[in-house]
Amino acid sequence: MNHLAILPLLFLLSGAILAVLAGTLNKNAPQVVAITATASALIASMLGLRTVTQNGPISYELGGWPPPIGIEYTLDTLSAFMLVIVTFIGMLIAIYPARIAFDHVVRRNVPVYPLTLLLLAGLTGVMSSGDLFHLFVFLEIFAIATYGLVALGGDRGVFASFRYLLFGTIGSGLYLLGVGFLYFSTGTLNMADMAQILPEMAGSTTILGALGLITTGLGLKMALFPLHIWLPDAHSFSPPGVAALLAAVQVKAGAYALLRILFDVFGPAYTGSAGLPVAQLLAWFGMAGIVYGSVLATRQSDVKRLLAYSTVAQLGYIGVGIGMGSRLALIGAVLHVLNHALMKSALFLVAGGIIQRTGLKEIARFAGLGKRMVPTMSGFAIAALSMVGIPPLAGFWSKFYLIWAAVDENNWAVALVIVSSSMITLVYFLRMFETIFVRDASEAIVANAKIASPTVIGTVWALCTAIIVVGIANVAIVRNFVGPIADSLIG
Amino acid sequence: MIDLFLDRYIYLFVLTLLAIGLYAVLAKTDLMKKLIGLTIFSTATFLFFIEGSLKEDGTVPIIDSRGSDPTLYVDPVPHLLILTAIVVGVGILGVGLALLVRIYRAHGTFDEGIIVSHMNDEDPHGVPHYPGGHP
Amino acid sequence: MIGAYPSVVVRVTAAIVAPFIFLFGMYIIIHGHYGPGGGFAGGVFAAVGVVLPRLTLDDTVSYKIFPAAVGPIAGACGLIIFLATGIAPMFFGGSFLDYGALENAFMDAARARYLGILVVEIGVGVTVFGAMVMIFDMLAGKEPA
Amino acid sequence: MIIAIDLLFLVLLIATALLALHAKDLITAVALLTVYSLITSLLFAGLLAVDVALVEAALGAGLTGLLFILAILATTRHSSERAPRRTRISVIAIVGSFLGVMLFASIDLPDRGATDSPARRGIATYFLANSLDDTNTPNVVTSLLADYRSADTLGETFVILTAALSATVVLARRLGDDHPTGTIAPITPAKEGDA
Repeated sequence: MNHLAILPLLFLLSGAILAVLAGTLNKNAPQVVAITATASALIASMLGLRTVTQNGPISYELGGWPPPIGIEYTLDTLSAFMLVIVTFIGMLIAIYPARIAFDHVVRRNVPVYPLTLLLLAGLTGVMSSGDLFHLFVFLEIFAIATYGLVALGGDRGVFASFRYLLFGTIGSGLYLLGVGFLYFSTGTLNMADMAQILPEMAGSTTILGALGLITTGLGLKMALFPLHIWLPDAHSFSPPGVAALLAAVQVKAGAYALLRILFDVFGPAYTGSAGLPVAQLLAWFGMAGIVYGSVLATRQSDVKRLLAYSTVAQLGYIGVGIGMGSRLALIGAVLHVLNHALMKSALFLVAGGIIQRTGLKEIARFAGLGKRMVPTMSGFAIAALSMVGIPPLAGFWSKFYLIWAAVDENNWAVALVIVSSSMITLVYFLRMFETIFVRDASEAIVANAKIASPTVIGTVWALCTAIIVVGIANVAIVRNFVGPIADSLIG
Repeated sequence: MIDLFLDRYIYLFVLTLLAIGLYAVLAKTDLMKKLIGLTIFSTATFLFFIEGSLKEDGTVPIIDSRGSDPTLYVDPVPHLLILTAIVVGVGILGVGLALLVRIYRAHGTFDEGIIVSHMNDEDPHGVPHYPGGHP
Repeated sequence: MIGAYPSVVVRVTAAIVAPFIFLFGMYIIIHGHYGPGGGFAGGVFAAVGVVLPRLTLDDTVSYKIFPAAVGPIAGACGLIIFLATGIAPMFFGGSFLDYGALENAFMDAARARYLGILVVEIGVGVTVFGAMVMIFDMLAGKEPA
Repeated sequence: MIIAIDLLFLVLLIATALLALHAKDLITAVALLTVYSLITSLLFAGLLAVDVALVEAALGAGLTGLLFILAILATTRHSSERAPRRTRISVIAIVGSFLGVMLFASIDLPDRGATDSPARRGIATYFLANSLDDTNTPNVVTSLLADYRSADTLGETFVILTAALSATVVLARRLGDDHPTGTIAPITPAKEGDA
């Protein structure tokens, strides 16, 4: 019995409880607990990733009951890979100063760190679960934690959170109905077990209906293009640390669950040409999302809102990758999950650093910041260039694989959309570069800005180092981790 | 046709309730009414599961003196799933109500249209963040 | 409505009934093995036993019996009970939550599972109780100081 | 299961749902919603799901109503619902397509009452046959809840704690927050003519 499949989750859950209790004693103790818990979870998931790549997937029987009866946790390369991303970003957010991460003066009984840990634990549970209903429970844990954290962003944040609550709950309701149809048709809830039963029932309208409901429900969680309505408000009005967490890892949990269920549970008998054209729809919606998000991002004046619309576009890339479904496309999609997590959290943390020293959010007023806050803004430059897709950086590679996959399939529309979206991204970041680095400071608050605090610079540069390393070591990452993930998804 | 209705009549009622709840969440302008609609929607989901757990000649899934023959009892698995879902639903409701209290403190109304126009008025850039206030 | 209720009949009745509701909640938590019930329903009943005095009696009385700060602590303690029960078997060669691995000379696996279920139900009941009182206190505007 | 009583309950469910959504006075709406949950709980009991019926009665009908009323006391009891300026075609389309999917899915839905349906032959048989031997627990729902699928229950318990913490974060007094908390207004009588 290899406990590595469950250790990250256990560290985060126990950390959340300890943080609640620590919060009643001392106002700074919860952050210490959070850093310790996320760091332990990061170490455990890295060990898990190493074990899995060497010895193959781990199947963990909770309660000692063999899979179809009990709940199974499966740690394979994909979930271990995602766990490393989640816990790494989570640890950086825990280190980031609470005052800006949560836009909140730390008080004893306002449990932001327990909620952050529960959010991370929910994501971890979604990514390790091998059971359809168990996945639903963890979807709800991270969703409810998100509603609370988004509401930290003042009155607008509260309203955005309420809307998100309505959409999120409808989404999980649809998912639950889909799971119900699957259970009543197959008599099991275990993913692997169901994957063996489902191909025999190809053509059943109940299964197709369940597929539609589950895809829509998870699409709402992942904010795939037509279902993204809640995302821009929730991400731009929440405090910087929360926004980084949401954009980097929270929406990815929906993407992960979709990937897992479409490929590992339903399989080609349903998603292929014979069944529901879910894959084609995902690709088309993904493309529409890329165009929509990129265009709207250019029209934003608020930096966090720009980043939120850019997230809509980046999720479109992942949707396109899942939709095309070839080996290269899946490599692109999974790689993009990693890259986007690093780049977008770096950008949000930079935005937090700017807010820490100047309180500014409108891009037009950033003039001259590049000369005042050199370490932070150089980190911004690296993350932004990676977003555009400048070669040695991480962001280049996922786009490269997606375009390669598109050309491989003669799907020129996808290639065209990705290239043009990168051009638009280049335009709006160049405009920001011009404001930040070229112009002189026009406002006193900028001219007097000090460099950001050490933890801000440290976390931003940790992410930028990761962006550079992932970019340079890309071949090794694809060969060792992402390639095997795509192979196992295709089957 | 009548047979089909007799077999599936609870399902049809559940569908009606789901539709009522979904319509209320999307179309009502009062936020409290949206939350009530959400409760109706999720309760209807529970009914769908429990309706499916019923079995001819089955009884309550508490093993009694008649022994452990599975055909004697109704399906307990949907019961467990719905127990979980009910608790989750109440949790979401608690958070939703807390959010509503905060919204009311800030805006003095539950009317979505008025709240949206408040927010657009406050916006320094004049960019409407909530076009049309839908849904 | 919140705080002392004008009618003395209501106040006295609530004060008399509330402890019994609390007791009934505990009974339901423990009785889950043999009949309908268990941690969730029982925890809610116990919470109602605390909430009823808050609705009808004076705040100084109801919050003295059960301070608002106890909510989060009860919520966390219940989960500690649950997690500890789950983690303990991992030291005896079982997997997480595998109470059957706790069997020893004094009890067989089924007995260990029976007791495990009982402890877990108690943990669930305590957490549900604490969380419900917390949500009530927040909505009633009585946050723990 | 007596079909006539079932039908009566189901019709009542739809009536209370519609009335709860229509009522101008929010306290009335919440009272109707509680009736709705209570009828659901009775239906659960009629469908032999006693554990679910108990929890639905305690949580759905009891606590939900209490929380709604608390929130209404802290805010307003008058619904601000306006007649929509126009029927939104998009909403009709969404609800319609949802109904379409649900009806489409029900075409091949196995007859769930029958003894040979897939759910009958699935994992449920194991639990019913072995619960007493494995765990000494006659109530199969309890042994499922706290043993076979105890990880679900662990998650669910964390959900409820998460919800309580989220509500705390939402409502806690924050520095720089001008709005005082804990302002619970006394109940004002509903205006004449309100539903």
